[in-house]
Amino acid sequence: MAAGPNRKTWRWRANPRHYRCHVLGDVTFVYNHLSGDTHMLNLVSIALLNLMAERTFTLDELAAAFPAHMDVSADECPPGVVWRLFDELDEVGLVERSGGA
Amino acid sequence: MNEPNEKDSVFLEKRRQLLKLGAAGVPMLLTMKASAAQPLHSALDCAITIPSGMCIMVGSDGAAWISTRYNYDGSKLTNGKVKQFKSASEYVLPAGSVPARYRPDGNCPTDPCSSSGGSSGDDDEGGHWGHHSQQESGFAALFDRLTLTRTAQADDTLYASDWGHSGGEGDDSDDGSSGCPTSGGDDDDNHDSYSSNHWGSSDDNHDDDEGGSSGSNDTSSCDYKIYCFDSSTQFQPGTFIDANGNWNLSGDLGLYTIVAAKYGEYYGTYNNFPGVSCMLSIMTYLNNQ
Amino acid sequence: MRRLEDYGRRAVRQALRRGTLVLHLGPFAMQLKADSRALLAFLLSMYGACHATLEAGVLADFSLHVRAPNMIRRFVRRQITPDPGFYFPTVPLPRPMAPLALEMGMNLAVALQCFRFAIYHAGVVADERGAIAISAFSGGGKSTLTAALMEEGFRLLSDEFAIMGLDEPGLYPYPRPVSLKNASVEIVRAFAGAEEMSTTLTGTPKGDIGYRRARPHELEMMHEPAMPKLLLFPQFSLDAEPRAEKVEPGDAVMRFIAGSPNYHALGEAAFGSLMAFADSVAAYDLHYGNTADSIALVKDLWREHGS
Amino acid sequence: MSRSFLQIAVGLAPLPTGERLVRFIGWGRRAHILGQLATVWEERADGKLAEILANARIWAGHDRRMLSYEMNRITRALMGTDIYPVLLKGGAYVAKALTAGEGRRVSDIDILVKEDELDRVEASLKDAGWVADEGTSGDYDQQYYRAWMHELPPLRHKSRRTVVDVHHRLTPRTARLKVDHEAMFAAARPTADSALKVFNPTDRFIHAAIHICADGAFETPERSLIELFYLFADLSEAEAEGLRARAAEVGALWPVDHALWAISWFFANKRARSLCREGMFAKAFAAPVRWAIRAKVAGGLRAKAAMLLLYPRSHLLRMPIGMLTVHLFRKAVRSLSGSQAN
Repeated sequence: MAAGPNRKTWRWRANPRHYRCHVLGDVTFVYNHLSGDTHMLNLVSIALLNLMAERTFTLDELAAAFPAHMDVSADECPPGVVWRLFDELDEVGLVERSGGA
Repeated sequence: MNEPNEKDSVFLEKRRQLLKLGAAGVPMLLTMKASAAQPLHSALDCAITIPSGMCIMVGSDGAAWISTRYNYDGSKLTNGKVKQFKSASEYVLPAGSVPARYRPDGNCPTDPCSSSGGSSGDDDEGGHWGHHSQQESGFAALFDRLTLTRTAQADDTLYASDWGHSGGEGDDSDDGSSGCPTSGGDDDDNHDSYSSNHWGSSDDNHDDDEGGSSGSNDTSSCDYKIYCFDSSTQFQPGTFIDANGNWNLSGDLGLYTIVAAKYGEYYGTYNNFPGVSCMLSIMTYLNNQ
Repeated sequence: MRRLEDYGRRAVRQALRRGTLVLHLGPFAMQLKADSRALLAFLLSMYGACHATLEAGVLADFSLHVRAPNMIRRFVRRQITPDPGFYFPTVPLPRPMAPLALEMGMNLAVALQCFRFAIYHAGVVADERGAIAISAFSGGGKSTLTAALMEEGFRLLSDEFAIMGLDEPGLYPYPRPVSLKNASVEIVRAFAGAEEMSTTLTGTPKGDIGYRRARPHELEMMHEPAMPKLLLFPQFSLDAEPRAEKVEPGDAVMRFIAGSPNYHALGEAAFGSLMAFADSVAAYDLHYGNTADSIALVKDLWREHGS
Repeated sequence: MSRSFLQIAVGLAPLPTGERLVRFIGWGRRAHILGQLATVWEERADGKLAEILANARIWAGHDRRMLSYEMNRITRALMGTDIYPVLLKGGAYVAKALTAGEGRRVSDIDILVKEDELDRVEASLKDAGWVADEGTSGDYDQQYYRAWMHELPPLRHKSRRTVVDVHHRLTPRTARLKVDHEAMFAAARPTADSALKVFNPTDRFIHAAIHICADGAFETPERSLIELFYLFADLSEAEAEGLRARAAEVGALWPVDHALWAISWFFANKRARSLCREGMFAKAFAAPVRWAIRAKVAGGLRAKAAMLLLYPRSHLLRMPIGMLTVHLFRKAVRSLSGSQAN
């Protein structure tokens, strides 16, 4: 389920002012100021959130950049997986659109 | 954020494992919420015991009759049997009480249904109050009054009987009449009469079981469907609630849960419908979530 | 402040009828109204040492009107309100079960209307070293273990709720009677003594219910929070070999939140205190088959983590 | 209850003490307005009162967060479309940080869209996880809402369980009161940080008056009166001067007159009273309605009678009499929202 439509040209980012993290072992608890919800992120999803906090991405750029950020090969981290991960962050309002017509 | 060293091989291996799970569709993010599905709260973990021999007859309009005294043999329903069931029923719920999936589908293998459809049930019993073409039904005024009475009663409870001081709150002179006549005492009486005045008292039918004759030219009825519980059955309605607090009701126990909840909604606990207390504690809990 | 037992029975009865009886329990003032002999007897017996006021004009956090079969009217009102806001906790039960209605009502009031604290479903006991929270997550004997630890030098903070501060993880006392079901009633009666127990209510929707009274020193210390050190998830199963298994802190937090009626409503302050709590406790699953085993396990863990 | 409690509630009169304070707080609790009391009184309170008000403030904070997050999610769901709904009522108060929105308890969010956008809005929201609410997913309710009401059937989000009401008019098609919602839509302004708009202050007051005086919201009179009071207080002198003219222009003069009367009466508000004098209450029903409002606010048994007057009245305004009986009945019968879940 998506939180809304998406386009290849839209740029996305995570805004660290909108959440607060706390690491407990292998998981990171993230408090979302906008929704008031607490999320539990594993090592993969927190890595994506952290990457998106660095700069803005289109979906394609994100799929291209994430494997290297994770230190794995592109085969191990295909675009479909990245997009679904993105959808999970989008669904709970942890990422926001930042430009791109 | 103190992220662990990303070159750490154990750490990397964990990420790889998780990525594989992610590729298999496992969510990588969980949103924490208090889960109503866990029988965590004392209000949720009560159980209902359905008495043995209880049957629920559902009309095509969603009305329901509930009886523990009708011996249903599972054979095809006829208008005579329907009539007998109605007179044997201890509890009645009005049209619209039971969701569509529990209602008879109206597909009669042997026709007569399609022609007699709407008229077979609602012209004699007065049980079908919610018929769509209410103008003809003659009950329109009654609905009106009934609804308003319910509204006013409920409202009265809020304003009059919560915390005894209510009478004194009109302590200013701007309202004309002084102290509201709302003592706790007659409150109870009001409620009692309320409960017995409306919706008809089916107890009068007590001994009428034999009354309805199932005549020989009795036509079959597919405007009704009967569900029975042969032996006494215990279950926890709280288990029907999912993690989001939604009801996921299915099967005969789902129907029973709906009927018990409806009963509580209409009548409170006055008549001790089996399980109504349990339903009400659950509903109270959920409504406060 | 005077204790309930310091007032005469007649004064208590009148205040209860008028609805001016207020129990002061830990951080909460609970206004009670009822007209029930069973309830009056229960209150005097189980809450005798509790601080109470009888005069009108005392503010309370919660108002509980125990009117056995009739309380359900308010449920109907739900239909005409556009706001799911506030309802008096109401539990429809036959008159002789008024004590159960009172106890459930006092639980519901806190669970549903308290937002000054984060509430989690757990029993809590403490000594001078800190507090042990006993989660109800797996339904494995929280109350029995809580009552048992009371005999082992711990004071009762609460049988039903871990009441946690906002932005700080201190646990606050709400020392009400410990609620015991079915077989546990006799187990606790055996070690606590019959004079510490209520009469047993039979045939309630939850089976047989008995209560173990909170003790005077626990009521005296009801304003003293304790810092959590240990979080336990008891899992009773008959004849189980006793063992304690460490629980990952992330898993422990996840289970703990699932037992909270108000965490989602409190925002960042509850996140802050819960994370501080997670950093300060060690969490264990406890498997055991009898009360003696469970106490031995807890004593071992407390030697390691209570400091 | 009384005028004096309402005046204390908004800070026009000092907080009582002793038993009267206990009654006042009990009143506020039953009326679901402790949050509003907290915004006025928490800083000046101590002891148990401060704790009770803090509790209410934290609780209301949750509703406020929910509202702003729902705005965020609706904006997200409509991203890429050229649809910019108007936030109504509580949502607008929060978006504009108005006093009327502080401490207010809410359960759902209301938006207004243009009629020809309705299908696209519904489709977008459904794509983003909203579904027909369980309580109204039956054929009857769906049909009823679509045919007669001024909104889509309520949509509930699958995982968040929050409800959005999508309106395309401010009064039902069937209502005798014909409000020119298009004129009000045209005057709406964008908000700072979402794609949503809000009415201008005058129209915001007018809509609250319609909703409260003509649309059945008077079931919660204390909340409604406090809301009107704050919205009215937020109007500049010029806006207040132009209020009745604008109300006449959009066809909402009588609810606005009733609202002005209520503000002048319950809060002893001179500005509202001076506007009242401009001419009102010629209509025959005005006096009984005023009685009913007063009685409803006063509570007790008279409130019961008042409801008999107000409740069908608000419905009569919304739909033809033939529809009325069926709907009232259905409404009474309609379940516990959950029990008819799919």
